[in-house]
Amino acid sequence: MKLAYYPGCSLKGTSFEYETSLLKILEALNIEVQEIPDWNCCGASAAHSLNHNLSVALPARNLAIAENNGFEEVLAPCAACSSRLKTAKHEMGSDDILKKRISDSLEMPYKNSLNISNMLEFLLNIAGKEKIKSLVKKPLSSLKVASYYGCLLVRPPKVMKFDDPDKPVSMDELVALTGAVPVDYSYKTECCGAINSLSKPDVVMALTGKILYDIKEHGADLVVVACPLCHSNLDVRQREIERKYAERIGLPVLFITELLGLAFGFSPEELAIGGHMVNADKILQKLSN
Amino acid sequence: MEKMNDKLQNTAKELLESKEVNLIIGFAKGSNPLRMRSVFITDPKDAYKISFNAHCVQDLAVFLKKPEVKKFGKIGIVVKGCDEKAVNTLIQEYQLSRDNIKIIGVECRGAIKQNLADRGEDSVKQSTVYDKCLACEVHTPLLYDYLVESDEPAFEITGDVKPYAKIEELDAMSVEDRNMFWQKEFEKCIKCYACRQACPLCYCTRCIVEKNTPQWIETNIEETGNAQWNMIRAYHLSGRCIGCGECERACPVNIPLMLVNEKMARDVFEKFGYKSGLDINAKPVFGTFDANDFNEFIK
Amino acid sequence: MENNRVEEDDKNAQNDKGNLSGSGSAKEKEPRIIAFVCNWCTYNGADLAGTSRMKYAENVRVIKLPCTGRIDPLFVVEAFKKGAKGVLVSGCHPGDCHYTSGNYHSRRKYTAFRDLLSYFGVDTNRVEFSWISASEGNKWVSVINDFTNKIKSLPDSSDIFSKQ
Amino acid sequence: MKTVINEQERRNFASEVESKLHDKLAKCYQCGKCSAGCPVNFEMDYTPNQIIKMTELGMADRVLNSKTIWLCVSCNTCSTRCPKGFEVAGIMDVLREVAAKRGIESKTEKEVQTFHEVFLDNVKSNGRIFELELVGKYKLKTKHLFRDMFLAPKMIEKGKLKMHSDKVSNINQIAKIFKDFE
Amino acid sequence: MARIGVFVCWCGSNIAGTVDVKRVAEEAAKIPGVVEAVDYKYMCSDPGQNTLRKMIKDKNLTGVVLAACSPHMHENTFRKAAVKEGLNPYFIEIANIREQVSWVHEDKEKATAKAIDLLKMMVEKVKRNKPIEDVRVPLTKKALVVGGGISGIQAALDIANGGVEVILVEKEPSIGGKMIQLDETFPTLDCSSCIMTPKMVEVYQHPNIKLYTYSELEDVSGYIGNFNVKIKKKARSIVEKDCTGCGDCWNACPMHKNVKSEFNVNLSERTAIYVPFPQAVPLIPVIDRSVCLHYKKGGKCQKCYDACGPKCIDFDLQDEIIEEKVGAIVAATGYDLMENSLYGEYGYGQFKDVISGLQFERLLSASGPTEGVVKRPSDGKTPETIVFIQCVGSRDPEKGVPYCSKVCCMYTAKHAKLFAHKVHGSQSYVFYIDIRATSKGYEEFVRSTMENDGAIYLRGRVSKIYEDNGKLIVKGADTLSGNQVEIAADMVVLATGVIPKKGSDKIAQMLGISYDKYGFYTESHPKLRPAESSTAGIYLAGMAQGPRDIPESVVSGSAAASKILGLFSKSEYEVEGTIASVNKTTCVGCFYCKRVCAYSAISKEEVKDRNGNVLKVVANVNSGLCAGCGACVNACFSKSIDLKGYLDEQIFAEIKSLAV
Amino acid sequence: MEEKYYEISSDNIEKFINNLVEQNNEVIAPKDKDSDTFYDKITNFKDADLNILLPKLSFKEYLLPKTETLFEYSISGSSINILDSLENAGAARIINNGSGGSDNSGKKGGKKIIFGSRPCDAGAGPIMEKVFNWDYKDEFFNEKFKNLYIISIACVQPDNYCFCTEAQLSPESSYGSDILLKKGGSGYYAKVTTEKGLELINSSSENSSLFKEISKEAFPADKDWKAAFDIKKTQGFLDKNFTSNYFQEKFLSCIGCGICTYTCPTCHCFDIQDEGTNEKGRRIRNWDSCQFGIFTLHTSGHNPRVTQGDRYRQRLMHKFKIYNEKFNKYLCVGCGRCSRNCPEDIDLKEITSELSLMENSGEV
Repeated sequence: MKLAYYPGCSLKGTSFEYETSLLKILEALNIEVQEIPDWNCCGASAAHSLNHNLSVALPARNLAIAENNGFEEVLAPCAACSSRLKTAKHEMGSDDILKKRISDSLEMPYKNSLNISNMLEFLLNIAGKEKIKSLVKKPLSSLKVASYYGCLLVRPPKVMKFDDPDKPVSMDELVALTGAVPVDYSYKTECCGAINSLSKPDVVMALTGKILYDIKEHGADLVVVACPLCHSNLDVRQREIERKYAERIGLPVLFITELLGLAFGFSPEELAIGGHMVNADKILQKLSN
Repeated sequence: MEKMNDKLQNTAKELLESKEVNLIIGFAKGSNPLRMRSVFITDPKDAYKISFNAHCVQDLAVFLKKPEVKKFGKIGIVVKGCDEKAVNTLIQEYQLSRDNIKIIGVECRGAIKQNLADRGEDSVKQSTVYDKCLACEVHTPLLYDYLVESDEPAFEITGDVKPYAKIEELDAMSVEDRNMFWQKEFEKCIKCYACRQACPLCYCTRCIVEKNTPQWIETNIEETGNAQWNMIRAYHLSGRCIGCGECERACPVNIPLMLVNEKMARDVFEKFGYKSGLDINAKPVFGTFDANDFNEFIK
Repeated sequence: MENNRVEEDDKNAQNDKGNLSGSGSAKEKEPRIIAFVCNWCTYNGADLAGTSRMKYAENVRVIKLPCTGRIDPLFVVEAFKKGAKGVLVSGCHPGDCHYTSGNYHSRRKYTAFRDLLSYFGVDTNRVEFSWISASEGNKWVSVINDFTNKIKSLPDSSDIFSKQ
Repeated sequence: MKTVINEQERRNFASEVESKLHDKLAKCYQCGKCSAGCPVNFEMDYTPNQIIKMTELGMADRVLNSKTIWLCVSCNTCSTRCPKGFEVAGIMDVLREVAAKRGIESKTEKEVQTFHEVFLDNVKSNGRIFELELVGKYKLKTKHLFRDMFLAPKMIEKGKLKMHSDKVSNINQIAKIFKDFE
Repeated sequence: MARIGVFVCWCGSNIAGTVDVKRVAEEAAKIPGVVEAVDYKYMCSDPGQNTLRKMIKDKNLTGVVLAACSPHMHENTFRKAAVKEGLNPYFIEIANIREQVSWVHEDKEKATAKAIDLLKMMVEKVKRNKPIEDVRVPLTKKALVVGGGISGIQAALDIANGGVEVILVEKEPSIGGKMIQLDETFPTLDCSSCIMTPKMVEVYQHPNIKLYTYSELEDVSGYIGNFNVKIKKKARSIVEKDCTGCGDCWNACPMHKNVKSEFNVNLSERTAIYVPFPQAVPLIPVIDRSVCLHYKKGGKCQKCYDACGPKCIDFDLQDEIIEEKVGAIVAATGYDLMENSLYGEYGYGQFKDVISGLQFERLLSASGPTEGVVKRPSDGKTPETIVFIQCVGSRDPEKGVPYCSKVCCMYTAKHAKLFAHKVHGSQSYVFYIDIRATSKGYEEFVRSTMENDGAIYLRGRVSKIYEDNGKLIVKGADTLSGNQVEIAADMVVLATGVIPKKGSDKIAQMLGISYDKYGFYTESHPKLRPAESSTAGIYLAGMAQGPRDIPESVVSGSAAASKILGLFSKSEYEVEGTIASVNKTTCVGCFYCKRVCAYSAISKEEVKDRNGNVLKVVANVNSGLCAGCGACVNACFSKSIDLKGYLDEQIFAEIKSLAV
Repeated sequence: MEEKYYEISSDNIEKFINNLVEQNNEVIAPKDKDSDTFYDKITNFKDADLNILLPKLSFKEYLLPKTETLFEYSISGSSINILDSLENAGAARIINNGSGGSDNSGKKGGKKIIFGSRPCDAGAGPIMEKVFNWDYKDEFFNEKFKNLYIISIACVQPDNYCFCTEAQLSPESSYGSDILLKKGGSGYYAKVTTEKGLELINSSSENSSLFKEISKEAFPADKDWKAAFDIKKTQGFLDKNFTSNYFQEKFLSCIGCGICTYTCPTCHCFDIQDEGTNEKGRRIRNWDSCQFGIFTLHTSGHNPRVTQGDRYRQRLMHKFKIYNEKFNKYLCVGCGRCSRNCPEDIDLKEITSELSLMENSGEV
């Protein structure tokens, strides 16, 4: 099976750590992926907020290119991107006219045949638990890890078709594979404010704060995420939140791929963990003890 | 990979040798190189006779309704995807038990129209295959015990293909013009009932036309009797016809019967979301109902 | 062969004693409408129209059946063959079938059958379907009157089944 | 508040929204589960279920000028939990689109609207997001020049903000998509 | 050769005023087969009927057509008269020339022409009539009730009190159903078990009732009046006749903390040998073999046996199949509650203090795990704030069911009320979408919960429940004020929706009755025959038909009982002879007829040759079940099935007689 | 009658046919229709397609209509009127396969002329005539046969399914034709074997002038057509092997559609039916086929020909044994239509030849 890789804009920019760590663990898993040639932005929230058809057409271009290059499966590690790609596939699946319009506009035939996976889906379904488990060299048993799913990995269920939207378990399963202890808490799927990060920072901080403090309260050492946007809100804004609510948080926020990378025995540098705003030294220290 | 005919012959041979079936119905060479015909094999030694190519136009499922064939008990049958739907429908309608049939599905790449083959046509192309092949969704049969993959590539479809395009043309006509069209067609009918006999789903032991108290269908071979026969045939196949096209192929006077069958299949799908022959466990569309069925035409 | 049986009608015909023109077939210019109705609802509705002394067109001839589920679409064809200009099929409203589901089954069949008639070039204006309950005498009257007027407004049909 | 319902306007607006939404407004039975779970409800002027009802009643002005439609972050909590399977998040998209088409500028949530616009412009010209340009243009447009500025140095230090753009090479095709679907 | 007599009735001037009756009779006389046609002033009068009878006798008629009023008026009158002269009643046909001719038309010429047509149609029809005998079915005067909940119990008692033998089959070890699990009942707050237990005992002691508990229906065949029923009596491991119900055995059982009690909805534990609850009827324990150490560990443990005085424990007892013959059946299989765990957002199963309404019912009950003191399952503390959520699963087509479960509004109000009564100073919040309180005293009950007992009602749904510092944070909406609200609660009670009892579809298939897409049994007619199933001889009661409360369940049990007593009051069951029959020579066995039959009246029949080999399988009409609708005739492609009294041949003849 | 021979140019044959049309005759010829060819009325020589081997159906329906009214009745008052249909028999109701409308006109007084048929089709007429005049004289048939004039054209190249030579005719046989044309010379040579043929040629002075009489010797001799097998052997096999398994096995593939009989020029079974109401009606005869299960179904439910093997054997027996025993002629002209049209590719030539070989080798 030919696996396509759709990085999306964030992984090439603010969330370069995600891509770095992801490529590392794929290498370890011996899975080869190829970047979709000349991919474009999926349009994220802006497109569907302003122009429905465009919000389908933009991701569709990537899908069409992948399909015409003989790919059968697409990995979209960014939760927002995978959501947009899946939505586009869903919409075109139920709207033949739109599909034809898009295919005409792209001047490319399009069958809508690709399967799209987000990072968690990819790891669980394509890489497989067994294989992941076999690669764990340094079990992270000293760590208590909170999985934060956010919105777009599991919602809406009829489009995502993955995990339980209100009681998701997939990331916790992956955490457990690394030997770390998954932490249960209430706000696993609460929204962090997402795209309004820049435009409504106050709202975002209120939402993100609630999540972070809840995680803190449940005694986690760190948070793992599978979404650049969630990461950005939880990590980049953490200092600001601490200042606003005058209470320290100090929770490192790692991508799930980084956590797996650590368990696989990669060094923090190889995984670009130093790229985060919240310093992770404390937990790295805990690990090396 | 094993060649198609080898695999077919080996499968047939093994089935007969292991006594899993008592009879294999398949295709074999016919009266000329561009005609194939059915063959009935009971001896594993004869399995070599079985072959498959684009001239295998017949729907062998038609034989499953014959009492002489039923007598064999367990039967293996070679079917194309379209014909296999007939097997499904026969099972669905209790004419056949799933346990008594071994389905040897062949991946079909399209069948060449017989009238063209009779004039020497030997290549599978968009222009030489039956309309049903242009819209085929079952190149691989839906249900099978053994699948024999095709050696051939799929033929290429170019341009805007509209199978049975005449239907849309007829739909667009005035009711009077449609009346003229069909009257002209049905006047040709000689009431040989080949359409009925060739149909795998016309399995009644006594057809309604053979009932005379009351005389449902006029016996004459004139406008009225012919129209009634064609009406009843279409009506009884509504929601059941699986589109194998055998009726039309058999018709010695070239009545475009598939235009009727296909139209009814489309209407049934549009109104009830039902397609025939897909699922042996589905309730037939006219054996069930929904309280929210189409109601617009009723005052 | 079964078909060799001569139908009783025809034997009777030869024993006939008198003139039947009294039924008006010769004089009648009015279009004939045959109505196949359910015994439990529409037939009672028609009776109610009678007990209420409502007036309606004389064109309709009612054939009473136990349920719309019994009304074979081929009866409609037979009616046209025998010169009916219009055919009405009428039964119980959805959900009200005396036999739970006869009208639902019938509705399905007629949905397809109507399409078929129309496809074969029969003007479906000539086949009417209605749900008329036992209490809807007035609906019976308006359905009959409207249908009669509609039939009168249609040109003489030359469709497949109207040929003699 | 009193609203006089103009039947023609009501129908026009409701059916415009319904046709874009591919769903019926009447499906909503106003249980409020969407509003109950909405993470940003506390900032909204109307709850999501009110927006649905007001749309059904044709109160276009109020709906299209509401804060709610711009505050919605499309987290889909509402759509996921809706007992009637109504596309609550979807209607927000539709209303934003209608508002944008009608040229309505949000008075209160201009930033959100602007952000989306700037974002799409960025996609249109590069095919991908050039984050530095995106942020810069957004700040210029909204004149929030100094908000979040303290984050920038550290982000640059960490390598999070790239200094050059990585364009799609077949940019004409992107332009064509925008043209065909605008 | 047909000999038909025709009578044209004047009905005074009712017909004769508009229709030229003389001419109708003259024309009738010319129809082939008509031997005589007369007109008469009042056919329905005694002299009229005598004229009819005289002509049948004198002219040796084989059929009669009356042109008169609607057949719905006097068809029976004339049929009875004909029978007295030895003519089969179905050889009488009526042309309706009053309601459908003389009263609705004014033009005498046209009305007369129409009357002649109608008459001709009937003559042609009657010529082709075949003698039809009404079907008489013998009745086994014994009834079977499936399900020992309140509706089943009510049905069984009413039938038994009517002097008819009843067999009551219950799947669980005790009868009582869901009602016995309830605490108090709305709106009167009388104690459920106080009103239920006497009825249960009455069942047990009734001389006309044979009770099979811990038993299941295995197979049903036959038809009205003549059902053959197989009942599987599951092995209790107790010799019932010797058991005194003393309780020594279950007190001796070592498994006392290991098994969740079904009766207390997992809020307490039971032993492996147990009675579900102290008032169980019969008060005979049962060994749960899936957990009993004796069965699991190779027969070592027999503490119960040792403790048992009369030594009535027999570990080797086997399931028993009992065959019974009954004449009528009541299906009262009851209901289940929806899986709460469907709602991840409510955390049922995750948060111990999120419980179902039935669990709360057990917490309120004096016989419950807390002896009627409301305590949290998590820590045993008394909750001060409870949030009740209605419509969990009901009215939710996405995750649950679209229908309203009908009882939740009322039991939630009851819960809030009882909670207020039991815990002073407590507070309830109720999230609702609509309040449905439509029976006697219901609305007042709900209002009093709000006004007198202080429950706060919020109109909106809950989206999510979080746990925070030992509190349950309930995040909901109040759509009336337009606000999102959060309530910190000690406990949350979910009013989960009602669904048909698991396995009730299998029972329905066994009985050959129909059910809707949710699994609720469908009535023969939703308004006029609500106690009957579509299959003759099988009646319905209780929640198996759909959501309903206790009074309605009791009424439906009594209704089913009265139908059965009515049926059994005759010596034989009579079915009109106008039923379908199959031409087995031409039937090809596609069974479309079976598919469309709403009465399960069509079965498969094997046609065999002399050596017993099956030649083919054909349709067979069970005359006891056939209602004569004719849907099967329409479904038959080869026209191998026909409806007596409305033969295809007759209908064609009617149409043909109108040929122009 | 003494045979006469003529020569006629291509132009003149066209004139001749067009003259016949103008002389109030109904001329029927092979005509294109639905990408096939059927016998149909032509109004001009150019309508005829003379290049094809054989039209899809034979012209049997002009002798034995698909449905033929025998009499009609109507009842008026106390009198019953019976209308004998025989007087119309010559122009009985015929629905032409090509003309697309019922044609009751049947030009009173005109002739029906088949033009361009092949010797096999032409040969069917006299073969059928025997059975319709064996004991009962079927006037309906005879009227039409008398009024049917047949101008056939000899075949040059038979196809795989043809076996007229084996069926004791030949591609150049004049049996059954009133005029047989052979291509050659300036157009055609004509052989006239009947008075009816002469009648056509002499139907007007212009017509007779178109034909140039030649000597018998000048008329091109027939080729030496060789039979591939001996049909007598086929008959021999059938004589002895009524119960042979051959029939049961061979015709497992027969679906009983009856196309072979309906398209056969010599199959002539019919079924008599009544249609009507109390007021009026008619008695008709319709085409029927021995290949149908109910053809021999008794009222008791018993059927002497249970399997399709039994039925096809009957067809073979009738054609190659029974008929020959009675009339010393085979009930088959070897046109091959049954094989060409069979949807299951059952080939009569193959079968007759197989049977003949089996008779040779003594195989059963």
